[in-house]
Order: sequence, then structure tokens, then C-alpha cells
Amino acid sequence: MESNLLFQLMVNGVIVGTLYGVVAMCFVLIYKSTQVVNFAQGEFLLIGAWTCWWLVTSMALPFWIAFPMTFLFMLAFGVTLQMVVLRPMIGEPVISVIMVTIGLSIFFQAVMKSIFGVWPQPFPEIFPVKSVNVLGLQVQPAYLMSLVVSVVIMGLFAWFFKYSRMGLAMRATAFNQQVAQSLGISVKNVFAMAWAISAMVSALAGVVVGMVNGVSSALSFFGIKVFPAVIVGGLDSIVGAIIGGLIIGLLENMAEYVDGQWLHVGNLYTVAPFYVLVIILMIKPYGLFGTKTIERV
Amino acid sequence: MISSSLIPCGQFKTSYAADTTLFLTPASRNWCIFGVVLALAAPLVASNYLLAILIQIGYYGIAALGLNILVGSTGQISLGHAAFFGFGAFASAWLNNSFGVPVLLAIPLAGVMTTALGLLFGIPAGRLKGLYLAIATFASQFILEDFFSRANWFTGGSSGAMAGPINVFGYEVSGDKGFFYVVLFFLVVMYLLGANLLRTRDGRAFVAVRDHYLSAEVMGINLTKYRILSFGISSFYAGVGGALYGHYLGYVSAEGFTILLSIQFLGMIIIGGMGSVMGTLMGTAFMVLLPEATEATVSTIKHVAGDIPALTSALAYIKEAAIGLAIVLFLMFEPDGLVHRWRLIKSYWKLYPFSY
Amino acid sequence: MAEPAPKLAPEEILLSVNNIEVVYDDVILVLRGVSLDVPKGRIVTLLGPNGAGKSTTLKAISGLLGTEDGEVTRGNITFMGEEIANRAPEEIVRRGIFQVMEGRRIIEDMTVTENLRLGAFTRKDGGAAIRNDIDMVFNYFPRLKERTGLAGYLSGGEQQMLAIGRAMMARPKMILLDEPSMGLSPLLVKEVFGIIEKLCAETGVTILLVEQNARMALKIAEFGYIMESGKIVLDGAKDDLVNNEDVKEFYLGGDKERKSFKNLKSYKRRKRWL
Amino acid sequence: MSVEGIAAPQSRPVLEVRDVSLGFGGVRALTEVSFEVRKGELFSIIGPNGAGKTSMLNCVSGRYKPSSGRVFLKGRDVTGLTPNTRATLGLGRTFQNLALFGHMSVLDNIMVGRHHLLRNNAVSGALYWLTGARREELAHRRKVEDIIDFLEIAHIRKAVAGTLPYGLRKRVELARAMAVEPSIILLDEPMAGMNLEEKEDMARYIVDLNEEWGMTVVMIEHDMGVVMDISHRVMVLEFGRKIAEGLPDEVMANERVKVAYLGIDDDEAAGENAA
Amino acid sequence: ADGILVGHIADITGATSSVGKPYGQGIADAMNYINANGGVAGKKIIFETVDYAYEVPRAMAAYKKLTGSEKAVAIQGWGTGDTEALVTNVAKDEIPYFSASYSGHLTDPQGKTSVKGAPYNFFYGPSYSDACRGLVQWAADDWKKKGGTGKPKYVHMGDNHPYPNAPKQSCGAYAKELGFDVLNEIQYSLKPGDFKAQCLSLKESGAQYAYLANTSGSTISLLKSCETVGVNTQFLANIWGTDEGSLKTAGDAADKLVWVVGAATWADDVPGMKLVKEISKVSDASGAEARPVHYIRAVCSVFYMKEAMEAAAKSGGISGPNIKKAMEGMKDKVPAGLEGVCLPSTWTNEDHRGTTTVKVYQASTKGGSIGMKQIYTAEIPRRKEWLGW
Ligand SMILES: Nc1ncnc2c1ncn2[C@@H]1O[C@H](COP(=O)(O)OP(=O)(O)OP(=O)(O)O)[C@@H](O)[C@H]1O
Ligand SMILES: Nc1ncnc2c1ncn2[C@@H]1O[C@H](COP(=O)(O)OP(=O)(O)OP(=O)(O)O)[C@@H](O)[C@H]1O
Ligand SMILES: CC(C)C[C@H](N)C(=O)O
Ligand SMILES: [Mg+2]
Ligand SMILES: [Mg+2]
Repeated sequence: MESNLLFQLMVNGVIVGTLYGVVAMCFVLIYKSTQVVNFAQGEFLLIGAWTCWWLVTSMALPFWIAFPMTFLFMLAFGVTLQMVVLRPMIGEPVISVIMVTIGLSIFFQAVMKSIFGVWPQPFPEIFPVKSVNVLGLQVQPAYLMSLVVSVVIMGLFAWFFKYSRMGLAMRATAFNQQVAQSLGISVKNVFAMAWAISAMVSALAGVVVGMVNGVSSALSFFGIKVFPAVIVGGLDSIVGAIIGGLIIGLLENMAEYVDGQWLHVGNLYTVAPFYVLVIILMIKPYGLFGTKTIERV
Repeated sequence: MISSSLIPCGQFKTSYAADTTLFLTPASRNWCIFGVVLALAAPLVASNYLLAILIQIGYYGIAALGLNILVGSTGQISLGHAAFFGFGAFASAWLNNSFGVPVLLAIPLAGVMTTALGLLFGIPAGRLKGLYLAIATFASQFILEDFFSRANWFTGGSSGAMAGPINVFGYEVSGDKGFFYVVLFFLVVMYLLGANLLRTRDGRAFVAVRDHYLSAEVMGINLTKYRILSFGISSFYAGVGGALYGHYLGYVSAEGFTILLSIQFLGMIIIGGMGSVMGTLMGTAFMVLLPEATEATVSTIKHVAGDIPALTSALAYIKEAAIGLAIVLFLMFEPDGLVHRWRLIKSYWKLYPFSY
Repeated sequence: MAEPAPKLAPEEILLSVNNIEVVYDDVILVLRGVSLDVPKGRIVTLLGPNGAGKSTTLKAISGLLGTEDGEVTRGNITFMGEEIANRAPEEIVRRGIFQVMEGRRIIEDMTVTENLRLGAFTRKDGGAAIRNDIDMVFNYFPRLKERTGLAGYLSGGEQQMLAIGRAMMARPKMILLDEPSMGLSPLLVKEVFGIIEKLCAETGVTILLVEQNARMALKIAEFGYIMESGKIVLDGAKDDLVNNEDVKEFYLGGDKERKSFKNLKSYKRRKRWL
Repeated sequence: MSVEGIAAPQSRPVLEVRDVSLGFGGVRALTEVSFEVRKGELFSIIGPNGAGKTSMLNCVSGRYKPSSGRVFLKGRDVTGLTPNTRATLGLGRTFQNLALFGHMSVLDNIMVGRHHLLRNNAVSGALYWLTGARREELAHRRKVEDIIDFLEIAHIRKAVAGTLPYGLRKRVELARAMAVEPSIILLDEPMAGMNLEEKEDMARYIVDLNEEWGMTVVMIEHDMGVVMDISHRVMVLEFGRKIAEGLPDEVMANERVKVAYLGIDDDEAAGENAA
Repeated sequence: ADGILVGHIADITGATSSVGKPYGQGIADAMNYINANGGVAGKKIIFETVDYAYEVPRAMAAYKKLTGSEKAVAIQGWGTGDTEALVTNVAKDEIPYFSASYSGHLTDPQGKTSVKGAPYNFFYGPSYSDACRGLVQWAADDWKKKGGTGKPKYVHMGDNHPYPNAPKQSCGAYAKELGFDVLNEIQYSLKPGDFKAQCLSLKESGAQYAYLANTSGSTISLLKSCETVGVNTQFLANIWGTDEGSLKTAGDAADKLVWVVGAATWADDVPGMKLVKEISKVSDASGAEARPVHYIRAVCSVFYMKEAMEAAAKSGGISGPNIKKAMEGMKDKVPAGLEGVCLPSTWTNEDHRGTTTVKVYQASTKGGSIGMKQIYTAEIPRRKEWLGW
């Protein structure tokens, strides 16, 4: 019985972990190309999920229309956000830019709350709600879908940065904006693109989570969970983001197990990832897969 | 980071001593003295409301200066400053409640305790750099928050602890007026210490580590030591600021020290100006006044529009959103902080009408 | 002031900078009315002491001032007859001007090949052509081919080669070279200058070369400008400059009897044209 | 060329490098390089790009740990010491790619050089007036001003280092290294990116610093004119190996050096020296 | 001023805003309604709603303002954390503090059984401890009815926070007394989130009854998560744990949920509901909006305060101590006009447990239609040792 619980918690950890992984990737995308640590990542999930929810419930659109529309909206949103807010910040001190994203996060959270209220809202049934039994765990089909979607997105991301021209341009921009400009790379376009992709993919994650847990301000909490995931993996590594996400997801659930079975300290599952984070960093200062910064004189 | 290239020209110094003063020009020094004198007179005229705001600027300003030494001067971003601020508050209350240490003594002692904690949590800085370090501090924030809600013996657990009032020679400082002077005293002392630190050996070492750690090391600076020391010093400031805060409110609880406050501290120093002592105070004032200003605006709207209840709840969010928006807008137009603008204005007038 | 500029037919002039002023940070005036013309298919050099504003001039042309809070506040810059002052850098690159910045500026966390591929970012002519050109660069700089790690670990000289190679990848009409010989060994300086000359001769690319090594620069350039404190103080064809007494004294190192560095007992007082 | 600055040969070497090898993954940056620098010498290292010159300096200053071999500073084995401890033992250096503290004033940059000579700390420094930190700082400030006078950078004393033109930055870097009061100073391409006039100045400073300030100098430089004129001895590296060492003239006459480094035939040599 | 200054500290945007908003609205509407209908003893109530986002320090700051140059005579407050933190202050400043925290710790005015007395604290409704005891009573009953054998297992679930913690010990002790096997508590956040891990633990523990100590937003998330992993536990929610709106939101997941209701509900046909509906029009002119249970308790809280003020006005003026005295004179009191809405309540200077009647409701949400029905009423004895616990 007990090992069964452990197993179920692990399965849950993997599912949640891949979602962390996807969001972590979106975060890494922005970081890699613009050197911006986006504290508003969680709000992207929130906005995406609420948009889709609103289209489905208030506008009564079928999901297969609402979903692409959400994507389009997030594309426009990402681009606009970059153009209006982040573009004027190009070339400004990194920390100021970080603070701007924090400001954005505060702003969007408040706006979302005032529009959609503070209650979690469920999605109407899109996939059959009846859970299916996977490896002994009751799982909603939407959750399984998320697993598949996540894996596909991960593959695409990895290819993008390694081989595509735009991916290289993004890395060049991350290294030094002036150098990138001197190569004829439009820093503005690179930035806009990074934000747009990140917003879209985050929204996808938001919708998926929303379908399972309901849409609520809790979604923006993903933005915080993402930090340990990203750092454990290594800030600039796509693979790292995925693995980091999985590790954090598993870790939370393991912590819950240890806590529930033996320790009974309470909220171990929220702090355990942070302890592990520090330990991993002390052993590997650039995360598991991050590239060491070049130290040459 | 701010370049202070806009130092007025035409200032001739005749001795090295005269050239090593705290203030760049006699004028700025006089302004500072004037500011302190003005502050001394404030309780005589200011309303309670204004006084409360000034006190807030005081204790947050002290803590923010510590953060600025860490982030602005040493270049190590910390997302856990609020936790150290909180630790100082708990420590001072604990010293006072459990051992009867007089509050005025407990405050600096709390600073020392927080320093020790800061040195401990600064250990990762010996190995981690940049954002990795920033996220490690982020982890400290959560670890400490968890500790606060758990350590009943120290913090009173989730229900918090009472913090006694300040006694000076047996006379209890209860009102805001008295407390204001206490905060002002600490503020002036801590700022003088900070400014001195930054112009002497270890202060320069901090900046050197920030600007180019590899060459700093070759100049004889022990990187690990200074990276960790910087956490210690910043924690000292956080601790003293937090202790003042605790005794001012009379009650300390973990929820006061969340990541949000850490972020606000960062906002203070970024908006004020990284690495600048006076900028820190400006930024703190900005961040403290911002919600008050939106609150006031909201009140005015309510008075004009009548107390429409739907408005009341909408306004609560508008207020929150306005704070986020103000930060965004401010940094879009003034990414180098208030100090930068201030210097530009000064140099503009110095050279006027011959700009360039 | 200076001697009259070499007279060129307008259609010959590829780039023309007219009386520009550049201001940093809204307050620091660095260029105070700089004019220069670069004829098509030639090598033109811009000389001057440190801090004269040479790099600033190049950045003004390539549009890279923006990231440094700099701005062209007066005058104009025309490339192939069109105004380009204060345009976006990527647009200027697409028009065919490519700057190799001072101090190499290669992308340290990418490999050599990735750096080269990025040089061809604006090109539209497909993978095969680009792979060809990468081989071409490796022909010029065989050493680079062997370095498979990250570019950040290359030695100073290797990085410089990579930077020039990266410029070649863009196949631009005009290359702005900012101190390409800095930090190169004598052998390589010669090589690099040889390559620059060859590049110009073979592909017809126009080159504006900023150099401290005046002797080498004047060997391959046809025209030269000398800049001090944000102004052009002297210009002329290569021979005029080489024979100018002041240029000889301050840039080329005396006429015949070179004084040993060791025996310069008193510091020279600089003569300025200003 | 003049060699009068060389101290008596029996005096103990200030710097002794023994069989140092260094590798990075596949790349062998240095292979069993040995040399010694005597007190009062002006020693130059030359060699093609990527030969391992900078890596050699990094091994001496402690940035890199040699994979084998030992480094001795004033007779003491420093191979395992950190860069900062080596600085306190009297080692100063400048960098090939400028490494100033960009946001600090020139004065503060140089004062950082005195770090290991100062005694005040965070507490006594913060208490400035009460602990004698003020007196100490001022005393050192006086020393720094001597260096500033020597290098003629008084006019930019208060300027922010990051905004200075290249040539001046190089000079400030030299000043900072001098402030360490090193017995041996390592200069990595001090004249790169300078025009003739500035090189002449810089050469003068280096000679003076060697002769009048009594510092032993190790210099990497690509300008053969300067190297020939001012160094006492020259070492040549190629592909991480030492291929020649000796008086400048001897080294310059070495066929291998000519081919591998200078790339000249004899008749061109004279002209090249002047460049 | 010639009005009555009353403080109003509410959570509009914080962690408990899902219930804080309707409650705050109820307070504001009721006071505005009173002002529009003659005020209190001819005077208007002057108040401004302060949103403190459920952060204790912000409540402390707000309290400082209320005791500054112009001192409030009474305060309508909100959370357990802030109310308990302010106990000493309000006692010292003699300001009756009507909170929405029904923490048992606030019920002992003289500090006889608890560490410190709370002489100036009042609230309307059964204390969290008593409410939880009521739920446990029902659970014991239910277990017997279902014919359960052996010891049923009971578990407390909530955040580590003063509010969820308030009834933890006292109610656990009572459960034990009634023969439950009390398991280790399970923590979950006051903020909505993904609680599947906790639900798996709950499932594993095999508890038959779980007390949910958090607020409605968090409850919904927990119910959904537990539905996903297939938990069969009977959930017992605190008085703030759910309401009409959140039942609807939670849908199927909330079916069979049992919780405590502290006054009449909007749908109840009782005489006092007329007044409540009038009050509701203050902020909803159309009268179309159906208010949740929390709104109605807020109205009760204000009207008890109003009656106490009126009594105080007659005997010496509206001041803190007089209001307190008037409150402590109330016996089985229902405010005029709210008959059938507020439960009859009694306060004495020794016992601030206004009411000990616990109305237990159960929800039925299967198939989209939301139903709630009172299934049990517990009269919790006023045991001496339970005062302040
Ligand atoms: N970003 C900047 N902000 C402020 N001033 C600057 C900036 N960049 C350059 N300057 C100033 O402009 C002047 C000219 O600089 P520039 O780099 O163009 O000189 P240069 O001729 O290329 O010198 P060098 O030979 O040293 O490279 C210098 O005085 C420098 O201090
Ligand atoms: N940290 C490092 N990691 C990997 N390889 C390195 C590292 N540092 C140097 N190298 C390699 O070691 C070799 C020697 O480099 P070094 O910088 O010492 O050359 P150098 O002689 O100073 O050349 P230059 O005259 O061009 O500056 C180069 O091939 C370089 O790529
Ligand atoms: C949790 C909320 C409903 C607030 C509640 N009044 C408390 O006791 O804290
Ligand atoms: Mg230049
Ligand atoms: Mg080198």
C-alpha cells in the first residue's frame, strides 16, 4: 500500500514536472535571447488560461476555435508587450529590465483579478472528465495530453536553438546586443519573437493546467516554481529546463511522501525544492546543464 | 549601474583630505545637513500620517541601503532581503521578550545576529555567480519564511510575536514622534557608516568584485571573502531596519516578510540608483509614497464619485495595478534611477546655458 | 585647415560623411563636424590618436551608436546616395555596410562555425553558398578550422581572425575595420593586411580602415584621413600623407634614423593641428 | 642592445618557472616551459598568436593552475596559491583585454591596487574618523598620487574608467598594477592599439618603472621595435613550447623565430622593426 | 467630527479575498444603509474601507491610522492573524473590535482560561472551535448511522496560519473524545493551487472525515484535486470554507460537502431577509444579485454593533467602553429587523461566545444544479475549559 502511494506520487510528479518543464523552457527562451529574467512568466499562463476560459464560457465558442484564438491573442500580446514595454528598455541595465517584468507581473495579476475575480473557475468539459487509470493513478485525459504536448514542444525548442538561423540570432543577441546588431540582426525582431513564442507556449501550459485544476491566480505561481526548475537545469539549457522541471515535480511529490509518512512537519513539499536547489548549486554552480561562463583575462 | 561621470568641474581641492570628503561638493554636504535639521524639526509640524510615512521611509531606507551595498556595489542580486529584514525583527523582539535586553540595545544586537545569519546564507556566494546566486537567495527567502512559521520558540510560529516599545532612560517612547527620532538617529548613523564604508578599502573591494572580479583577484582581493562579507554587511542593515520595524508596529509576523517585500526592496534601490547611498533613500521614499499616492488618488476619486461600493472593490485592484504600472513606467523612462536624473539636472544647470 | 579633399566624381563615392556631430548621453560632444568620402572599391584609412573619435565615426556610419546612448545630432551620412544617419543597424547591414568592431567582439559562447554562420545572417542565398564561404574563411585562416571549442577560448589573435572572417561571411559592399591589427603578431599583421588588400582587389569590396599602425595602413590604403579631438585635421592621397612632415614625425616614426625606444629620454610634447 | 640593467647573475631569480604544462581539453596551451627572471630584469615574451603567452602569465599570476610544473616567486613555491595571495607576495599585472573596474573613478581603480597594503576593514572603515582609517587612507592616497604624477594621468583622476579612451585605460591599468607595489610586474601587450607617439610614451614609462622604480618586468608585446629596444632578454613561445631565449639580438637572428613569428626575410627586417 | 468613526479593515485583494470581498461588501453596505436611514442615534457612521490584503503588518499600520489623531470608537476587522495580534492594543485603546475572525481565542474576555484575555473582541457567529465541534458531532452521528465499525479516522487539513490553526487542537481533542482516531494534519496552502499530492496522502491515510480549515478558493482547488485522484473522504468545511458561489464553481467535486452556516441564507424565507435584501440594494440597485452567506453574517455583525452603539448613546455616549458594556448586556439578542437571520446571541463580561448553535449544511451539486440543505443542528455546551480555546 505504501509503495503504491509513492508510485502514484511519482506519476503525479512526472506529469506536473513536464508542465514545469514547458514553462521553464519558455522562461529560458526569453532569457537566452534577451537576457531578461522574466518574472511575469506565470502571468502569461494566467492570461492565456483566462482568455481561453472567457472565449469558451462567456463567448460560448467551441474549444477548437477558442484555443487557436487564444494562441493568436497571445502572439499579439507577446509582441505588443515587447514593443511597448520591453523595446524601450533595450540596452538598459539588466536589473532594471528585471524590475520591469516584476512590475508587469504585479500589474497583470491585479488586472486579471479585477476582471475575472478571485475564485478558481473550471473549464467546461472539453475532454471527457472521467479520469482514466494510468499505472494505478487516476488521471484526467487533459493531463495526459499535456504530457504529449510538452514533449513535442521540448523537441522543437531544442532544434530551434541548435540549428535554426533565428535560434542562432537569439543566442547572439543574448551574448551582446551591440554585436548582434553589427551582424545585421534586428534585435527588436528577435526580442519580439522571443516574447511572442514564450507567451504562446506559456498560454498553452496555462490552458492545460486550467482544464485540470480550474483557472485561478494559482497559475501565476508557476512563474515562481519555474525558478528552481530553471536553475537546477542550468539557466541557458533547454534540456536542463525540462529535466529541472521534472526534478522539481518529482521532488515536491517525494517530499510530500516523506513528510506525510514520517516527518509530519507540514509544508515540506513547498520548501524541499529550495533546499535541493541550494544543494545542487553548491555542487554544480551552473546547474546540471548550464554552460559555465567563460572566464578569461 | 550608474556612471558618476557628471562630477562638477571647476572644483579645486588643495589637500587630499579635502578631496576625500563624503560629499562631492560643499553644496551637497550643506544640503544633507540641512535635510537632517529639517527632519529634526519635522515632528513639530508634521501630521501623524506624514510622520508614519517618514518612519517607514526610515526603517526601509536603512534596510535598502544594505541591499544596495550587496546588489549595487558588489553586484550580487538578492531576492531574499525581506527574510533578513524579518529575521532582524524577530531577533530583536526575541532578545527583548526572552532575555529582557533593552530594546535600544536589542536593535543593534539583532543586527549582529542577522549579520551572522547573512554570512551563513552568503556562503553560496563563494561559488555562485549572477542569476544562479540570485535564485539561491530566492531559495533562502523561502527557507527562512518557512523557518519563521515554524520556530515557535523564536518567532512565535505562525501567529507571530509581540515586540515591546522602546525605553529611553526608563521613559517609554510610545508615540510616533518619539519613535521618529529613534529612527532618524539610526538612519543617520547607518548612512554615515555606509558612506564611509564605500569610500574605504573594503567598499572599494566590493565595487571591484562587481566590476571585474578576475582582475580584482589579481589585485589581492579575496573573492570568496568579499562576496560573503557583502552578504553579512547587507544583513546587518536589514537586521537593524527590521528590528526598528518590529518595535514600531509592536508585532512581528512571518507574513510581513514575503518575496514581495524582497522585490520591493530591489525596487527601491533600482529606482533610487544602484550603488548610490543617497539614491537609496530617494528610491525608498518613492516606493513608500507610491501606494500612499495611489491610495490618496483613490480616496479622491471616491469623494468625487461618491462611495459607490462596486468602485471600492475595483479600486483596490486598480491601486495594486497602478503600483505595478508605476514601476514599469518609471523604469521605462528612467532606467538608471532617480540619482542619475538628479545628476543630469545638476550638471545641466552647472553648465547652463552652455550645454555640452 | 586641411588641404582640399581629393576630388572624385560623385558617382565614384560610395560613402560620404558630411559634417557630422555625435553626442553621447545627450551631453558629451565627441565628433565636432567630421566629413569624409570613401570612393568605391578602394581602401581608405582613418588615423588618429586614442580618443580622437575614430571608433565613434565608424559607429555613426554603421548605426551602432544607439546602444551606447550616442546620436548623430548634425550633418548627414549618405551611402550609395541614400541617407543612412541614425538608421537601424540591421538596415545598414542589409544595405551592405559591415563593421568589425574594435576589440574583436566575437560571440564567446558559440563555436567558430556558429560565429561564421551568424556573419551570414542577412544573406538570403542558402546553406550551400554559406558553407562554401565558411570554407573560404578557413582557407584564409587555417588555424580557425582546428578550433572546435567555444570561441571564447581562442587566443587574442585567433579571435581577431574570426572577427574578420565573420565580416567576410556577410559579403558586404563595404567593411568598416576598427583596428584589425591590434594584438596581432607581426606575421599575422602582415597576413591580415595582405588579406584585406586581396579582399579589396578580388571582390571589389570597399574598406574604411581605422588603424594605429599607420605605416601598415598607409601601405595598403589609397586615401587617408587624420582625425584629432573629433575633427579631421588632415587628409589626402596616400603619397601626400606619407610625405607630410607631421605625419612622418607623429605617425610613422621619423624619417630615416629611427630613435630607439630606449633612448627617448624626454617625453615629447605633442604638436597638434588644432 | 643595452643590457646594463641586468643584475649580477648570481642573484636569486624573482620568478622561476619550471616545466610548466597546461592543457584545456584537447588544446595544449603550454608544454614544459621553463624560464627564470632575475631581479631588475626587463624580460619579454613574444610569439605568434595563440602560442600560450597569456596562458603563461595566467599560470604565474594564479589564474590558471598548471597541469604540471611549478612556479616560484622570490624563491617561494606559489603553484598552489590563489591569485590574491600572490598579489600580497608582490606580484602585479595588467591584462590583454582591458580589465579595469569600469564604473569606478581612475583614482579608486588605483587605490584598489593598494588593497593588500591597507589595514582598515569593513568595521574600522565604516567608523572612518574613529579608527584611524582616515589617516591610513590619506597616507596611501599620497603614494597613489606619485604614481598618477609619474604616468601623467592627473587630469583624469576623477574620470570614470569605463568612459576613457583606450590608450588612457591602458595607462590606468598600469598605474593600478604599480599601486600593488609589486617586486615583479607582468604586462600583457601594454602597447596594443596605440599609435607611435603613445607607444613611445608607454615604452618610456616601462623603462622608468624598471630602472627607477626598481620593478622587475615581464612583458608580452608584439611590437618588435619596442621589444628589441627595451628588453634585456627575450623568450619566444610557439605552440606552447619555448623555441628560443636570449638577448634580443640573438633571438631576432634565430631562423625559426624569423619564420614562425616575424615572417620576414632579412632585408625586410629593418623596416619592420620601425612599425 | 459629528459622526461616529468606525474602522473597516478588509481583505479585498489578498489570500482570503474570495470570502473577504463579499464580507467586506456586507459590512460597507450595512453601514451605508444605516447612514441612509437615520444613522446611529442620529449620527452618521464615518468609515473608509481599508484593504490590507490579509497581511498582518498592513492591518497593524491601518490600525495605527485609526488610533491616530482621530480615534475610532469601534472597528470592523477581518482576519485571525491581525485580530489576535491586535488584542492587547484594542484592549489598551478601549476600542471594541468586531472581527470576522471567529477564533476561539477571542472568546475569553478576562483571560481566565487562556493566556491573555480579549476584553474588547467580539464577533458574531459560532467560534471556529465550536463550529468544528459541531461538524465532528455530526460526523460521529453519521458514522453511527452508516453503521461504520471501528474507530473512524479524522484529519485536520489547512495552512500553517493562525486562521486554519485556530480550531486545530481544540477540535482534535473533541474528536478524540467522541472516539475518532485523529491523524496527523495535512497542510495545504490558503491560496488556490494544485493539491494532488496532498490528496494522494489523504487517500493513503484512509481518513473518513477531513476538516478543511481554509477559505473557499483554496477549498475548491482541494476538492477538484481530490476528485482527480479519486478520494472518497467526507469533507467537513469551516464556516468560511465554502458558499453558494464556490459550490457552483467546484461542481461535482463539491457534492456531499458538509459545512457550517452561521446565519440565514439568501434563499431562506425568514422575516429578517427583507432587511438584508434592502441593504443589498445599496451596492446592487437592481436587487438581482444573490448574496452569499458571508455577506449576511457581515450584516449581522454591523447590526449588533449598531444596537450596542444605540444602547451606549443612551447610557453615557458612544464610546468604546460603553459599547463594550452594551454588548456584554445582550442576551439571546437578535437585532431589530433581522429576525430569523441572525442567531440569537448572548455576550457577558465573562464569556464572549455569542452563539454556540452550529447549523450544519450539506451540498448536493451533482448534475449542475446546486442544492444546500440543513442536515443537523448542534448545540455546543458552554464548557468552562473551552472558553478561549
Ligand atoms: N559610450 C560613450 N559614452 C561617453 N563617451 C564616450 C563613449 N564612447 C566613447 N566616448 C568618448 O568619445 C571619445 C572618442 O572615443 P572613440 O572610441 O571614438 O576614440 P578612438 O579614436 O576610437 O580611440 P581609440 O584609438 O582609443 O580606439 C573619447 O574621449 C571617449 O571617451
Ligand atoms: N581558458 C581556456 N580554455 C580553453 N582554451 C584556452 C583557454 N585559454 C587559452 N586557451 C587556448 O590556449 C592557447 C593559448 O592561448 P593564449 O591566450 O595564451 O595565447 P597568446 O599567446 O596570449 O596569444 P595572443 O598573442 O593572440 O594573445 C589558445 O589556443 C587558446 O585557444
Ligand atoms: C480566512 C478568512 C475567512 C478570514 C477569517 N476571518 C480569519 O479568521 O482569518
Ligand atoms: Mg577606437
Ligand atoms: Mg595573449
